[in-house]
Amino acid sequence: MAGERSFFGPVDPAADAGYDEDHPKRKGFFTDTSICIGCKACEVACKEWNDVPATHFDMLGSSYDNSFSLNANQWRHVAFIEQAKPMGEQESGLRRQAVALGMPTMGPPGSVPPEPGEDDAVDRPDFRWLMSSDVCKHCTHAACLDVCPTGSLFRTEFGTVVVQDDICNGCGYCVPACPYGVIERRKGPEGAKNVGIAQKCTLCYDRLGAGSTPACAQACPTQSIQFGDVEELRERANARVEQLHEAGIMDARLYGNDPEDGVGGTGAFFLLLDEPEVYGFPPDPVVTTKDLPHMYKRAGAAALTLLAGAALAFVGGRR
Amino acid sequence: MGIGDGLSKTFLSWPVVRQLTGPDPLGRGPAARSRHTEELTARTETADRVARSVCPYCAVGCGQRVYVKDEQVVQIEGDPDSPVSRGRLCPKGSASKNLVTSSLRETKVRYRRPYGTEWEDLELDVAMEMIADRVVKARNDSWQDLDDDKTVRRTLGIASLGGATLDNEENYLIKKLFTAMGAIQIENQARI
Amino acid sequence: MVPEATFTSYYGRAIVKPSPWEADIPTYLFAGGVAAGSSLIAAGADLTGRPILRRSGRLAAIAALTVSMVALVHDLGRPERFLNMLRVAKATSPMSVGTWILSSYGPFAGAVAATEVVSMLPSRLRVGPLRLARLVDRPAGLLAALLAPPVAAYTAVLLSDTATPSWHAAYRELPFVFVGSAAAASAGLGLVAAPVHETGPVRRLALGGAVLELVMEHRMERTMGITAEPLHQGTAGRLMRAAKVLTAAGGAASLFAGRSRTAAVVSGVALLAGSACTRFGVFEAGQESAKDPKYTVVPQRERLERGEPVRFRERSGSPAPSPTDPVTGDRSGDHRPAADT
Amino acid sequence: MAEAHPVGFQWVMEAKARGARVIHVDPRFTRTSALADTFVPLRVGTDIAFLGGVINYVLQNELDFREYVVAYTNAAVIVSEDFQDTDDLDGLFSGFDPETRTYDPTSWQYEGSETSEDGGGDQDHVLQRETASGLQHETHGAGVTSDPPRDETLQHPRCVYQILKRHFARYTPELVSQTCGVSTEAFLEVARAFAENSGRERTTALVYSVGWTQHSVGVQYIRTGAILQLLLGNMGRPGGGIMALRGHASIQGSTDIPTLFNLLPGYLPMPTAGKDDSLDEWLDGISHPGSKGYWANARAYGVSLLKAYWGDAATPENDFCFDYLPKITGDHGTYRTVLDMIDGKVKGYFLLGQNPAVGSAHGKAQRLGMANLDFMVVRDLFEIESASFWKSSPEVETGEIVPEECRTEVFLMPAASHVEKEGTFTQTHRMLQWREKAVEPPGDCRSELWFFYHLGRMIRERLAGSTEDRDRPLLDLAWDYPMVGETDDPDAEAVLMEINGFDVATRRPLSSFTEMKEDGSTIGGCWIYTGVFKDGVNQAARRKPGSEQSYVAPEWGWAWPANRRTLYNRASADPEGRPWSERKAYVWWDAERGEAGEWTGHDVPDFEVTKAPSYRAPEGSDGVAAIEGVDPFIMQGDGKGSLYVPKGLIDGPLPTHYEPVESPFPNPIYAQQANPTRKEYARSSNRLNPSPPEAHAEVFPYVFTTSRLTEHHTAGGMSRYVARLAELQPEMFVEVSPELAAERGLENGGWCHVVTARAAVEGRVLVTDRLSPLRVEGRTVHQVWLPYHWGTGGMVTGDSANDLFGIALDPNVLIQESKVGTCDVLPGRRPTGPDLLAFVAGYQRRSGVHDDHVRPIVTAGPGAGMLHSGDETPDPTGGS
Repeated sequence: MAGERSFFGPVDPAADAGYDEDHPKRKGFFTDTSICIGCKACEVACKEWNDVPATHFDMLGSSYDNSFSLNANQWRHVAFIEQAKPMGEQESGLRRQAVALGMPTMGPPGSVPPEPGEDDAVDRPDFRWLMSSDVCKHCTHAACLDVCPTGSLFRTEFGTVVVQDDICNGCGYCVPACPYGVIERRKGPEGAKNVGIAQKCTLCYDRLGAGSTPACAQACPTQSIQFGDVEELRERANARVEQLHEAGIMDARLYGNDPEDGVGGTGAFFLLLDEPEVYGFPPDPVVTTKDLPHMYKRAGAAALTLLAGAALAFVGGRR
Repeated sequence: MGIGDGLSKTFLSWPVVRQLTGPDPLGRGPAARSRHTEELTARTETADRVARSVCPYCAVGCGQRVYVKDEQVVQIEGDPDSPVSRGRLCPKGSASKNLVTSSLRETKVRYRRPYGTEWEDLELDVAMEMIADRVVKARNDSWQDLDDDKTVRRTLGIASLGGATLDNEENYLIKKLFTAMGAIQIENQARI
Repeated sequence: MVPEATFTSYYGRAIVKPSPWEADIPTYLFAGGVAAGSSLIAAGADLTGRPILRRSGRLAAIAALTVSMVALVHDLGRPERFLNMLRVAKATSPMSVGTWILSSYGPFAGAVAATEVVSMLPSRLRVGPLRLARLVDRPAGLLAALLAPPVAAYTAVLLSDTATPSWHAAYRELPFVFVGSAAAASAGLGLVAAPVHETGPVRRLALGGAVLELVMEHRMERTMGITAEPLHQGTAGRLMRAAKVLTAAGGAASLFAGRSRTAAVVSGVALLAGSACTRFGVFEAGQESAKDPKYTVVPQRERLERGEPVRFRERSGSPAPSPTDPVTGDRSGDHRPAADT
Repeated sequence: MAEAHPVGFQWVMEAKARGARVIHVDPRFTRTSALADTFVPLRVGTDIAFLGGVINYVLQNELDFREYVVAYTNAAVIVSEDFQDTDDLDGLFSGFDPETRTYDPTSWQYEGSETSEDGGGDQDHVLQRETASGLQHETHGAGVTSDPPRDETLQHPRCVYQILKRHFARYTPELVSQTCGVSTEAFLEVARAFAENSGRERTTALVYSVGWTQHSVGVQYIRTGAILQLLLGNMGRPGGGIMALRGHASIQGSTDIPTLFNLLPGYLPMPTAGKDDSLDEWLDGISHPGSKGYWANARAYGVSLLKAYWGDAATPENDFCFDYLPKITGDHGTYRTVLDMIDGKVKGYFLLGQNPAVGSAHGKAQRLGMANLDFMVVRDLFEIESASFWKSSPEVETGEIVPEECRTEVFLMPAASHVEKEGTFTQTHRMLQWREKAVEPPGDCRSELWFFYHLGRMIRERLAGSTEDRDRPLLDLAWDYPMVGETDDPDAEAVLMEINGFDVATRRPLSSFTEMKEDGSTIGGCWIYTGVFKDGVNQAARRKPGSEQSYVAPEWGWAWPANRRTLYNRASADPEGRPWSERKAYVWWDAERGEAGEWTGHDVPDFEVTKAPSYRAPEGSDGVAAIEGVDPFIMQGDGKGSLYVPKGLIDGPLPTHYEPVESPFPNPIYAQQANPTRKEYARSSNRLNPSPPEAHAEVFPYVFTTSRLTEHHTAGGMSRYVARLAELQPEMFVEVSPELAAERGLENGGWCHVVTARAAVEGRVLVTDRLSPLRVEGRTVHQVWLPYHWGTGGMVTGDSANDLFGIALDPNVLIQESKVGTCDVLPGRRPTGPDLLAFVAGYQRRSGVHDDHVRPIVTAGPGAGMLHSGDETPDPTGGS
């Protein structure tokens, strides 16, 4: 049942949306990017199950990311980040290069003969390759759902946020509402299903109903994507961060796991190894409807101003 | 009566009414659910049968479950029972349904006649007869009983490449037939 | 100005998505404003005996409303499902709220436009039920006028209730900018349509609307921080500059509109154009702010650097804030920076 | 591994989570490196130097698992005093004949067996090279003396251990660093980790992908790994071993039941004319009478196969139709065959789920070969490049193939997919897994089983009544299988039953190859697969959930031989039969079990179950009886792991570092530059880039290598035609380091082209820190990486990286060197049409690989500088 925290703050979203006491536990994803191998099985498994069309056939030149972003035709998106930073204790091997052997140069034309001290130049900074599979966050306070004027977007009994394809009329309001840029109106390709309506991850709502694991999590070879009860996943995530810290990977941090954050915590949350924006996440997202009551107040005041102004214009004109 | 009932049912199922009368005044949850949503079922649940299979790509040998509905493959996913893969699949394995149901698949024999510039259609049985004729002829034309006085009983006129993507039973028959035929340049990816 | 911000992003790609809306939506914002203002003017004219102003107001309102509805439906990905808007009534959705406001306002605006048309018919044709038109004429007009201000104001919430940086950050002032713009535009239309002797009130409304719009827009930009930038750049920048010039000029010209029909027309046209530019400019600026990750990252990052992330804090000792106002900004520790998006 | 075998990589991640340390050695930083604890980049083609360095580290510091080494390997065996090592001969072993570029291995033999019957004297290395005899050793070593002289103290200067120590002494950390471009510090870190994580309590696993085999010294790469793992006691033990990650669903199966020219099922060799002219000669050549081990029963395996092939027609009187087997006379490998196609010697070509126009080295030679046939049958799911070479290959653009002038008749026969037929795959773990048929194949799509059965039937119908001797093998063929399904498919289970074998009289399925008979009373199509139908049950179809059985999961599928999951697992116990440690217990001797004790454990013991550790072979015994209780390597002629290989390898008894065939560097160790015994087809259509000591190597200053991407599958036939995969990696690209990009003016996202003496291939540029220049032999070398998945067909097209390679083969198995070559890299797109030919010709001219150019292959010893034009005559068509 709706209550004081319906717009902000920790809450059980399914209960808040009116599901009765015995609704299932909230389901979600814990994506541990520290073990992601960037294989994109999640992208493919998702598209196969959900019949999401393939549309993007251009190489982007951004490491191995050719999927660009989460969008109507990409409900999972694997980010690839090549960085001049060390990965904890990992020996990338790319830092320490040449050992000066003091041997005479015999470089063939075409290769630059090493100058004195070039060994230092070859000694590059350290390196790591981060990969991370992004997905709809299934926010506790979901702006897309709140702004949807048709009730197409709804909260399921699992606490997830799902578009009802038969209802959505493609108003597009959910698109700018999402603080993560997840949901999008499907533009094409021609002949694909659901063109013109909003599309995003459903956390495989149909599979959940059948007691199955969402397609992406089932496929994930290294269990970087873990599916389960959010509460349990949060504990698992905390333990994992601790473990990584002990292993010297001090960069490890969780993103979206805090029920007190700007969106009330997310159903799909992440273990990251750098700042969120490095992966294309907003660093401190806030659900826009948190401010909605205030907005309504301002709009009410503005409306009254207009009414009063008009009245004054006519009344004052009596002179 | 019937109409009245229908109307009242329709009215009562109007989400606005459900919002006003139920536990979901904001219209976020139960009140907003559509009939289609209520009827949603995973197609793995409605499949007619499930075949236990193995991924056709690399040599890890991940288990697959192939769901069939109305004689069409409707889903292929990892088999959680497999001790090899524990239900997981890589992007290629995950694309298996796309592989077997791809619209680019050839389902008709295609024929290119000598010096031809385009594909032509050919009936399967005709193609088989033509191939059998050509094999017999090529074998006869290139038959070799002796090589430098040594008995060889073979043909060097027929070669084959492939097998690493095929079944053991298929490789067995391929090797058996070609060997009986005297064809020896039978090779596959293991040489490459 | 805000100094050039340094920030990190993923290959410079956008974080939030721009709305999929195109010119339909700013057209709708503009036309909705004109409709609302015109209904107010028509009601005022009706009450104060300005028949031409009344007529032009009523007809302008229904025309603008029609334009806005067409634009709204056209913008849908599935126009045939327009009626699904009435499936639910969602207080959390400004678009749903707007739909219901329009659904309430529309029939009255339509009815009063119909009675106006009936009144224009030769009396021999005003037969049967048409004769009843007189009975509903004024009540319908007044109800339309009462429902009109929300029509003009809600569109600001529509834009602000998003993660689009330059829209959300503007949420305090944008309703005032939009009602000012609506007043100026509809008054401008009145100036064009009605004879000078009937335009006294609309001249005042024009001036008031223009001043309100300009003042609040200025204030808005000052509170938006870095997200004000898009209002000054590119197409949006040009539109906003044009809007200011046109609105200021229109407002100034309205001072002479009582004396000169030409001045009235110039003022009216300038105000209409200014209002349109404001709507298109604000719209465009928001779209641009969504495409550049800077406007999403920088304000949030600054918040974090200050050690003031947006976090829910239970008010100590006091159980709950008022149910009608669960989240407004007076909670301790609930930081509300100028540009939280 | 994460890159090409992601699901297998889950077990690496699991191990890592439990504390294992993951080290990745690769020319470039890959998805695997990203998750490894340590990444070591090295120069392509220097793996023997690297691992040789680790071996040296182990030996110099005496870190080997001595008890294991003495008991289970041939470390103690004394080698002939005639043996001379590469150190003595500047890169050659004793016995080298510069004329034929092969060795007489007599001097490599164990002491006392130089002149014995199974010594080196009868070995013909020229023939063995031609017939890729190394492949026969997939299951076993070449026959060696079972009882050579030993020095268990390992002090004898000519014992294997001491030879090994001397041989690898050159591979110092400094040499490794200089050769591989690896810092001594990084190298030592790996060496230490290897040694510290091996022994009684710990094991180290060595994992390679089959790029390792695609070198002119590929077999010796793997030998180096094997030596190291034997020294450290990591073979036959849990968590140890050498794991080959193979790349195709049934590539292991198609090696076991080979579609390979030199093998018959179960690694029985194809008979060679002049050597195997009778059944006895053929079988004795396999069983090496007098040797230890299971090959002693080769007669039963061979006869059962002949019975499976020719059924009732095969009788003891006619030597079981042995004469029906065609004889090989040398190299009939795929590359030899392709060159023969170019020369017009081949009439018909079948392509079965394989796309050599993209996937084989020297794509141009492949396509020109196809264009010069009478007919070609392509069986595939899609219209792959090899089917449409006559209209869309790059040679059509350059004018080298003119459709109107190309006579090859092409049949593109649509194939059934893996869900449209039933049968077994054998994957990289030697496990057979049965697939159920889900649906009927669409339209004209048919399985290979259907195609070949019916093709055979139709051919036999055409020959019926023939009195030609040559047609007897076809007419007498046992070609009678029950039909199933709507399309009349032969019953795959019946075929599997034939493979398994059964008693002819009772048709009782055999449960083990030990039940096979020499008298023709059993049939069996592949002896190592016997047992897959044990008890009449299709064991490959077993699917007991992994969660309901032990971690070895013996009840899922069936692994050959005899459902053993880890080969040679007797070595997981000490000589007395006790586990080396409780932590690493796997298979052990339980004296309480059975009548007089039995081997038991988590896996099926790879040993006679009742043979006690204390068993010693009676004097004069051979075969299985000669295997003693402490001989875990039961397929080897001496029951021991071979640190040193006196027989069976063409290029030497020990691995030694040779430069790749194309290298910008002289061999830093020896005057012998590259593998002197390699197979090279020197002809104008197979130009190889010059390497030291030849001049003009500088024309191709960079080193390139290729490999797979996770998103695609080999030649792209199963991925570029699949939208979901095509979109993930939609364009051909070339990875370069920022340093090389700066040197050559390459821009990320822009175009570049890579040039060799064969071709120029273009792709988009991906500038990445994952590649870095290395310091080798005192100078900087840039390495370039290309994926090889693209061609002209499919949803996403691009140039094919394999076009860049020439053909040079490992002498043992005739696999091509297609993981390393030299090249030039230029910005922008390559020329097109005839200009492309002129462009490549310009490079050939400048690098001196002109028309009658012949490379010096032997660069050390008396034959140095000798030209080997005799290896191949210039092809008549002139080629490129």
